[in-house]
Order: sequence, then C-alpha cells, then structure tokens
Amino acid sequence: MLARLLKRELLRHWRCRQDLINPLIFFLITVSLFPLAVAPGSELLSRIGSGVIWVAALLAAMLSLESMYRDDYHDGTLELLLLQSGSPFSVVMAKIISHWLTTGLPLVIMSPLLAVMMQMNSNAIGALMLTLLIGTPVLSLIGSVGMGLTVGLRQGGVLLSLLVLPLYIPILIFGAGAVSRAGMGMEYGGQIAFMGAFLLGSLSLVPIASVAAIKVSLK
Amino acid sequence: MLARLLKRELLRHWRCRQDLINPLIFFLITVSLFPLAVAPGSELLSRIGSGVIWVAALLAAMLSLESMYRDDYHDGTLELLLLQSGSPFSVVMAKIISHWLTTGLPLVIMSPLLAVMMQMNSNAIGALMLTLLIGTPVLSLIGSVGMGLTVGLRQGGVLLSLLVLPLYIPILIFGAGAVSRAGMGMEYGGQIAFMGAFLLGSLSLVPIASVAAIKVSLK
Amino acid sequence: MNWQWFHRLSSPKWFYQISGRWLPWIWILSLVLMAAGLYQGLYNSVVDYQQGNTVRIMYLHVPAAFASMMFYVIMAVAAAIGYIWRIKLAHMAAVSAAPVGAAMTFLALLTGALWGKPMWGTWWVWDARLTSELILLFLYLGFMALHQAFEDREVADRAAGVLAMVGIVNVPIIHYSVEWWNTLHQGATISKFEKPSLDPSMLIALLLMIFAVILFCTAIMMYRMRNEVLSREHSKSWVKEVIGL
Amino acid sequence: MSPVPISVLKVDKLGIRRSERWLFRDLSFELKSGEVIQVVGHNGAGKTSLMRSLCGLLTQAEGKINWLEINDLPCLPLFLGHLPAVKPELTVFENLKFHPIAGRFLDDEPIEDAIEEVRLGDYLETPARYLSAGQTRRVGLARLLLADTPCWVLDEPFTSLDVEGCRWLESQIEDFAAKGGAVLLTSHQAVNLKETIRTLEIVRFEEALC
Amino acid sequence: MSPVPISVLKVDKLGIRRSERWLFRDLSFELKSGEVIQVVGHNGAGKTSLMRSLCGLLTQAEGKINWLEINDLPCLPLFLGHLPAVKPELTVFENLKFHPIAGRFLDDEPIEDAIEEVRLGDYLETPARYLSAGQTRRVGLARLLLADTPCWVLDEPFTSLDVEGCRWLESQIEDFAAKGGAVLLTSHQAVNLKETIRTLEIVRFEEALC
Ligand code: HEM
Ligand SMILES: Nc1ncnc2c1ncn2[C@@H]1O[C@H](COP(=O)(O)OP(=O)(O)OP(=O)(O)O)[C@@H](O)[C@H]1O
Ligand SMILES: Nc1ncnc2c1ncn2[C@@H]1O[C@H](COP(=O)(O)OP(=O)(O)OP(=O)(O)O)[C@@H](O)[C@H]1O
Ligand SMILES: [Mg+2]
Ligand SMILES: [Mg+2]
Repeated sequence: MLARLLKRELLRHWRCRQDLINPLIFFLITVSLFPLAVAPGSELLSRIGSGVIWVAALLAAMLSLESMYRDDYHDGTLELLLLQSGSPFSVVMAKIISHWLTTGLPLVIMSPLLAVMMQMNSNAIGALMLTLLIGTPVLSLIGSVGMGLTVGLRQGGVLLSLLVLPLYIPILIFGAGAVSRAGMGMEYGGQIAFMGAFLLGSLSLVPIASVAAIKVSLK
Repeated sequence: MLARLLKRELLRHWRCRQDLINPLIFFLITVSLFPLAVAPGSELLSRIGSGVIWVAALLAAMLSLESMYRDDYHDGTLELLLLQSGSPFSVVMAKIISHWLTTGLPLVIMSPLLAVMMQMNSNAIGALMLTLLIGTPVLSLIGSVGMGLTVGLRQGGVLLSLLVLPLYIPILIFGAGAVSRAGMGMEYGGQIAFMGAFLLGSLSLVPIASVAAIKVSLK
Repeated sequence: MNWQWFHRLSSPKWFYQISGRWLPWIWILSLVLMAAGLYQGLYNSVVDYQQGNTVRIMYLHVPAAFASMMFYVIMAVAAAIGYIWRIKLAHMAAVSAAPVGAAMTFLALLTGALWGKPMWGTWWVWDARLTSELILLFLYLGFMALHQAFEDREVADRAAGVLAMVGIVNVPIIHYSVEWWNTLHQGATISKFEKPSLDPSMLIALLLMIFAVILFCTAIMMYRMRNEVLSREHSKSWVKEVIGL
Repeated sequence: MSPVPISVLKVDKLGIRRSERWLFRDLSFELKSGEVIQVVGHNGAGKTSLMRSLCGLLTQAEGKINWLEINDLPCLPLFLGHLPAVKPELTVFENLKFHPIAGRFLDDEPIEDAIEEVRLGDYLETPARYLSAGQTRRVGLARLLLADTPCWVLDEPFTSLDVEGCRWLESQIEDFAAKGGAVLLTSHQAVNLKETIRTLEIVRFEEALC
Repeated sequence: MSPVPISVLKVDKLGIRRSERWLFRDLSFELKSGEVIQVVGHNGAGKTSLMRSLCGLLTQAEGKINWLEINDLPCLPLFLGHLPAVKPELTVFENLKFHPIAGRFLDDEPIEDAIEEVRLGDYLETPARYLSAGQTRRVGLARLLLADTPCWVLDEPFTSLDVEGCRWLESQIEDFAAKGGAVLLTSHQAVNLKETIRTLEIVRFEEALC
C-alpha cells in the first residue's frame, strides 16, 4: 500500500516538475545572493557559509510544505485517500517520504556546489552534507504535522511558519554548529548524535501526530 | 481614476490581511534565523547584517509578487479592469503602488528592529532605512514587469525568479554596499545616487513595459 | 512617403532569398579574418611586459565580450521593431540572435575566468562588470526560457520581446561599469583612440578578431534565421517549392 | 428608440487561429444598433475566441474589426465572459463600487439600485465568496445596468441563472435593444425574445483547402 | 436492470444553516436505485449546499443522512460540483489517470475510451487549460463513464454543454438509471428523459416560525 501511494505522490510531483524545482531554485538563489550582498572577502564568506546554507535549506523546506497536503485537500483527494486506503499511516508516510525525496534530497545533493561557492573547506563540506542528510528528513517530518494542522485554514501560510519554525530551530543550531566546528577542524560528533536522536524521535512520533492533525482538519 | 483603483487594491489587501503580513513574517523569520545559525559573535553579525537584511527583503518582495496579478488574472478581473477602466497605466500603477505600500513599506518600517538585532550601529541603521526606502519601490516596479509576463504561465514561479532576480541584483549590490560602507563610517552618497537613478529609470520605463507585458499575457 | 521598401525588407521570402546569396560570403570572410587574426595574435604580436603569454586570451575574450553585448542590442532592437510594427521577420531575428548572444556571453565569462586565475589569483570576484555580464547571461536565458514557455509562437514573440527591451538597460551598465566603479577589471583600451594604450601589433590582432567574431556570429544568426523562416512559414507555397515538396 | 439603425460593429473576413489550428476564417458580419445576434456553434467551435478578439483580448490572425467611433474613440463594449469577474473577498457592493465600468467609477446610489434589481438586496454587505453560483453571476450581470455603452458582448450569460433570472435577463436584453443598444451573445439554450434574434453560426474552417 | 428498487439514500429531517441563517429544515426524501431526482429552487435556495452535505463536504445542522451500505461501508457517490474539478496544468488524459475515481485509480484503456466518448479524442495530450469551457466540462463528465458507483450526484452538469452534449448527458443518465443507478441532479433547465423525473423543491425555511 505504502509503495503504491508513494508512487502516486512521485508521479504527481513529476507532472509538476516546475513546482518540484522551485524549492531547489529558491535554495540556489538565496545562497548565491549572499556573496553579492555581503562585502566580498573570502574569509568572511567561509565563516558564514554554513549558516547561510542551513538557513536557506530550512526556508526552502518550509516554503515547499504547502505542496504536501494543500492541493489534495482542496480537490477532495485527501479525504478520499484517507477513507479509501484503510491505512492513514501509509498516506502520511508516503507524503513525508515523497516530500523528502523531492525537496530534502536535492538540497543535500546540491549543497557541495554552493559550499564551494561560499569558499568553505573540504572538512566543512563533508559535515554539511552529513548534517543536511540527517536534518532534512526531520524538517519534512515536523513540517507534516504543521501542515496537517493548518491545511484547512485560510491564513495557513503565516500560521504554518509560526508553528513549524520554533520546532526547526534546534535542528538549525546543531546542524550549522556542526558544520562551522568542522570548518575550524574541531570534532562534531556530539552535534551529529543529537541530530540523530531528533531524527529517531520524530520518526516515531510524527506519523501518529500527523494523522491526528489531518483528521482534525478534515472535520 | 488612479486613486479609486488604488483604494480598491488596498481594500482587497485589507480583506486578506493574513496574506498581507505573510511577507513581513517571512522577512522577520529569515533575518532572525541568522544569529542562530552563524556562530554567535557580535562582530561577525554586524558585518553581515546589512547583507542579510537586504537579501531577506528581496526574497520577501519576490515571494509576494504572486499576489500582484495572479488572482485578478484567474478570476477574470484583470481583463475587465484593463478593458473597462480606459486607462491601463492607472491599473498597473495602482497595483505597483499598493504592492509597495503593503510589502515594501512595512519592510522599511520593520528594518531598524532587525538591524538592532543584528547589532548594526546607528550609522548603518540610518543607511539601511534609506536604501530600503529607495530600493523597495524598485523591487515592486521591476517585479511588476516580471509578474506581468509570467501571469498566464503554469511554470510561473520558477520563470519569475529567473526573470526578476537578475534585474534585482544591482539594487541588492548597491543597497547592501551602501549600508556596509555606512557601518564602517565611509560615505555612501554614490551608491544612493545610483539607486535613485535606478528608481527614476524604472519609474519611467516600468509602467509602459508592464502594460505591454500584461496585454501580451491576456492574449 | 513610400513604404514599399519597408514591406519588402520585412518579407520572409525576400530575406530567405537574399540571405541565401550572402551567407557563403559571410562565412568565408569571417573564417579568413579569423585565420589572419589568430596568426597575428598568436605569432606576430608582442608579448605584454606584465602579463606574459596569458595576454593572448584577450584575442578571444574581448571579441566574445563585445559580441555578447552587440547581439543583445541587435536582439532588443529587432524585438522592438517586431513588437511595434508587428513584423514577423524581426521577431525571427530576435529569436535567432538570442542563442548566439548567450553563447558569446558564456565564452566571455569562461575566458574571463580563465584569465582571472593567473591575473587576479581568483576565478571569480563579485565585481560590477563581471556581475553585470553574468546578468546578461541570465537575461539571454530568461528570454529563451520565456519564449519556450508559451505555446503560441506569436504571444511568445511579444512576451519575450518585452523582456528583451527591458533588459537592454543592462548593456550600458556593463560597458560603463569599469568607469562607474573602480574595479579589478581592465578599463577601456581600444576605444581611447587619441592615445591607444595598446601596442599597434596587438591592436591589429584584436581588431581582426573582433570583426571575425562578429561576422561569424552574424553568419550563425542568419543560418538560424533561415531555419526559423522555413519552420514558421512551412505552410506557404514558396517554402514548399524551396524544400522541394 | 433609435429610428435609423447605425452600424456598431463591422467585422470583415475575420480569421482566428489557436495553437496553429484555424478555428474559422472569412467571417464577416455587421452588428447594428437595436439588434441582437446570438453566436452559435458546438463546444470548442470558437465562440469565446471570437468574442475575446472582438474586445481586443486576443489578436486575430487576419481580417478587420471596426467598432463604431464616438468622438473619434472606438466605442468600448461591455464584455462579460465565462468567468464572473467577481472578487470573492470583497462584498457585493464593493465588487461593483471598485471596478470601473465603461471607463468610470460609479456612485453609490445606482449601484445599490442595481443590486436591488438583481435580487441581491439582502447580500449588499456579504463577501462574494459566500454567494451561490447563481448569485455570483448576478453580481456580474448587475454591471449591465450600470454601464453606459452602446454594445454588450455576453459570453453564456445564462449560466447558473434560475428560470426567473433567465427571464429577467431576457427582458433586460429586449429593453436595451429597444433603446438602440446592440447585443452580441452566446448561449447553448434558446433565447426567447419578442423580436427574432439573428443567429451567427461558427463553422470550422477546413485546412485541406489551404 | 435491477428488478426491485432498493433505497440508496435516505434523508431524514435534514436542516442546513449557512452563516446563522437556515436555508431549509425538515427535508426528508428517499432516493431509490433506478431513480432520477432533480432538485429545484431559485438561486441561493440551497441546492449546492444540500448536495455537499449529502456527500459529507458540509456538516448538516440537524437531521440524518443514510447511505446504502455495501459490505458495511457507506457507498461513495460520485459528486461533480459547480467547478469542473479539472487541473489546468495536466493534460486531458492525466486529469483522469491521476485522480482516483470512486476510490481507485484506473487503467489507460477505459480512460482513453471515455475521452473518445466525450468527443475529446483529439485533445488527449492537450493541457486542460487550452480547452474551451464546454470541453473542460466534458473532461469532468468523462468521470461518469469511469466510476463504478451506485449513485451520481451532479450539480448543474449541463452548464456550458452544447445541445448535442446535453443530449448525450441525458442519454447517459437514462442508461445509468436503467441499469439501476440512482441520480440526484440540479439543473435550471428542463431535463428531458424518457421516463419522468421526480423533482424535489427546496423551499426557504421562514425564521418567523422558529
Ligand atoms: C569572468 C571574468 C571576466 C568577465 C565576465 C569579463 C567581461 C568583460 C566584458 C563584458 C568586456 C567588454 C566590455 C565592453 O566592451 O564595454 C570585457 C572587456 C575586456 N576585458 Fe574582461 N572580463 C573578465 C575577466 C577579465 C580579465 C581577468 C582580464 C585581464 C586582466 C580582462 C581584460 C579585459 C580587457 C582588456 C577588455 C577590453 C576592454 C575594452 O577595450 O573596453 N577581463 N571583459
Ligand atoms: N461558504 C458559505 N458561507 C456562508 N454562506 C454561504 C456559503 N456558500 C453559500 N452560502 C449561502 O447559502 C445559500 C445557498 O447557497 P447554495 O450554493 O447552496 O445555493 P444554490 O441553490 O446552489 O444556488 P445556485 O442555483 O445559484 O447555484 C446562499 O444564500 C449563499 O449565500
Ligand atoms: N489558450 C488557448 N490556447 C490554445 N488553444 C485554445 C486556448 N483556448 C481555447 N483554445 C482552443 O480553441 C478552441 C475554441 O475555444 P473557445 O473557448 O473559443 O470555444 P467556445 O466556442 O467558446 O466553446 P464552449 O462552447 O465550450 O465555450 C477550442 O478547441 C480550444 O481547445
Ligand atoms: Mg466559450
Ligand atoms: Mg449551486
């Protein structure tokens, strides 16, 4: 069931490829604006690089949450899926996995390029990819709950950011922190461990919370 | 005619207040993530402050362009306005002015708060407000052309950024440059003069181009 | 006022015939000039006392950069003519000029970056000329992407035309950027005719290469335009004759 | 009652093409004051495209469209299309108040009268998104009462209207024509007017001939 | 042909309120298999609201809605509303392929047949935003041919259809009813079927009594 639903999600995304690359373009643009805006000087750039890339990734993930449930909610597909599939968890998990595959993963893959542009060293680039790999699934997971709660509301957008961002902040701090430690040659195992714990925690809690959130929204 | 059209636009925005504060919230959030993501240290923050605030303002303005023509295009109001008002220029100018009043101006007003958060000095804060005051209208003006060209397209979002951002970059460079010069106590009259020239130039060119763009899109 | 000539000039059929006669000559002339320019540039000119042999990148860089701007102007003017007088041939010209200009912009960026490494110690800096040249590339790409996005060709022509006309403000910015901001990039060297700061042998090579590249680009653009004419007028009887149907 | 009908619109050998396919060619007709013309044709024939090109919202591939000139300015028809052009977030009143009609904005009083006339008196201050489909159409149709123009161009104006609403619209069209107005409309239903309507059929242009 | 009509839908003392105003109360009726009911009422009477609440898209203020149960699950009617529910960015084919209909995704072949049947064969790969109003409706109506459900709930299905399209839809409804399907529809036009249709009038609930 999960596999079929996931295939549906990915097909849907594939049909709207332009929406698909939207977060990626946003990510690229945001990061590449910084060298223009901050007085050029490679030393400064490489110091803020990890922070800039992490913030851009977070914003890109947040802006793309809309596409997770909103469309399906508005044309009635969401309720149909929940009623007919018999397994709301699969529906939610399919949505989360496809969101990560279409948003998080491309960001991870794209990040080394941007890191080079921000003149980060190879140590930091490795850490960046690792932290993004652990961190972006958490962004999708937490976002799913927030989106589930706000999908039926008119003021969705603002409320979503207010709900989701506070929960994103720990990930941001650990992720960007680990990268900048790596850039300075320090070890960053502690941060990675924390992020792993976050990932496991949200993996086990989020599906339940998401299903509950959507059921509330559909009433 | 212009006054009445402007009133209509503002009323429309007022009825959707939540959409109105969306760019503002986005602006606030983006800027306030940076102190968390960049290794804390006031000296670094204040150096990148101008760039961060300018990039955030630019992104906020860009993301809010959608609301300019898209809705009116899709429910048939745009063509009614263009045909029945007898003065397409007024329609376009009303849209641009209201976009600036609802997006650009709040950003200008909010910016000192964020500048303090980024530990910028008072010199830089003054320059920030001044540059944003001159720069945000240019963002709305140029955005109007880009939005006019892409309003009828389904790949609108991505294309819009591709068209509009390159034209935004000079403003970003001058704006952020002026602020960081101000922060270091240097004079920044040259940058301001260039921005003024941009503003005048786009004020005189954009309405024509926008009307042309929309007329093409409606075809 | 007799507008006869104007209508004749804007007739795709007339263009197709005339360009068919000229095109071989333009090809030949551009290749000859290029050969001469390369010979002069690579063997026959003095080596710069500061830059050594790397200066020879100039013979590609400057013509490419110049052509990138020139073809943008051509594209924008053609688009404006097409937009205002609704002349299809002008739109075809604009559409054909875009990829040529984009290629030249890319070449200018590439050669500039290759030159920058030995000269400035870095591939890239965010300086005004470099940035505005990059923007030029984006404008070309935006033009082509926008044109692609519309299904209806006439609407596409007009929409992309508006963009081309708006983007033309970038051209003077590129040109004067070195004067307006003091940057790393070289100032104007050839245009100062009173007192050229170049060695005559270098100047000759450079001018030869500039003309060669412009002619070369013109030839490609004409070639593309002829294809464009054929594909857009495919239902006309004269096209059927030409392609032997 | 205008005694001598004058020509409001002259269309000469009009041809329209959509995505490289001709919808029709060689369409010529004349619309005179006091006349009602119903454009007919099957789904996708090109009725909407015709109307949009008459109103300048679509460029014709060939042919000429000549509107009556008033003081050297071509007259501006009131075009109501498939979409009701009603903003859901504005109230019924604001929807009429803040949209220019025939080149100008209107005063409160005629607007209130028009709203009363289309039976939306109770909904003056209701945001349009709370209206039913037919009520939304009525907001759009209220513009007919407010416009000061010699010609109406209506694309399927009867959509969503109930029986009484259709009757009302028919009588409005009759009155307008009697006062010398010219009407061009499409409808898949029959339109029952006292006087007979001219119909204009759109037939597909067959490419084979070209 | 189902010999003994069974009850598909039982509505008992239904009442619906919108923004604090009762649209109607005390509405009771039964829809049997093989039956066609036309809901009538003036604009804003509450026809759309009734249909949406029957389909669970609106909570009723009072009363009961009982759908026929099949294997202990209430049957899922196919609801086609005012909006054609066609995504403009997808092609005609994809619009049917990637939207589950009555709980499941469909194979290519029946979809292609259905598109052929609604006369959109030439537009299989055309993005829906290039379709005319009537063609867009036809895409929505193709779902009727694909759904495997005992009941259709259609809100103004004749909108934008040309004469031939209306006739086609009427014959589809006839066939479906003959095969034992139940249909609830609204229309402001008369619906011409071989057998007579039951009409259900929605009358405004007068608050004074309450
Ligand atoms: C990626 C890097 C570079 C870019 C994008 C770039 C771009 C340009 C452009 C657009 C022009 C034409 C200006 C005009 O005609 O007004 C130009 C001319 C020129 N460039 Fe570069 N350039 C780059 C790097 C360099 C480097 C590293 C050098 C040598 C140190 C150099 C030397 C020159 C010279 C000598 C001219 C001719 C100036 C004149 O006569 O006007 N460029 N470049
Ligand atoms: N979202 C809503 N919120 C509040 N009131 C609404 C809403 N939608 C509709 N109404 C009101 O409910 C009433 C009934 O609307 P409904 O759409 O059910 O009418 P209808 O019978 O379908 O009319 P029509 O023939 O015009 O389609 C109308 O008076 C309308 O103003
Ligand atoms: N934006 C567009 N781009 C390309 N083709 C289009 C576009 N809009 C409509 N068409 C095509 O043009 C033809 C005519 O469309 P039009 O909307 O004029 O038909 P119509 O006669 O109004 O039909 P209906 O009765 O369904 O409203 C259709 O075949 C349609 O597919
Ligand atoms: Mg139509
Ligand atoms: Mg209804």
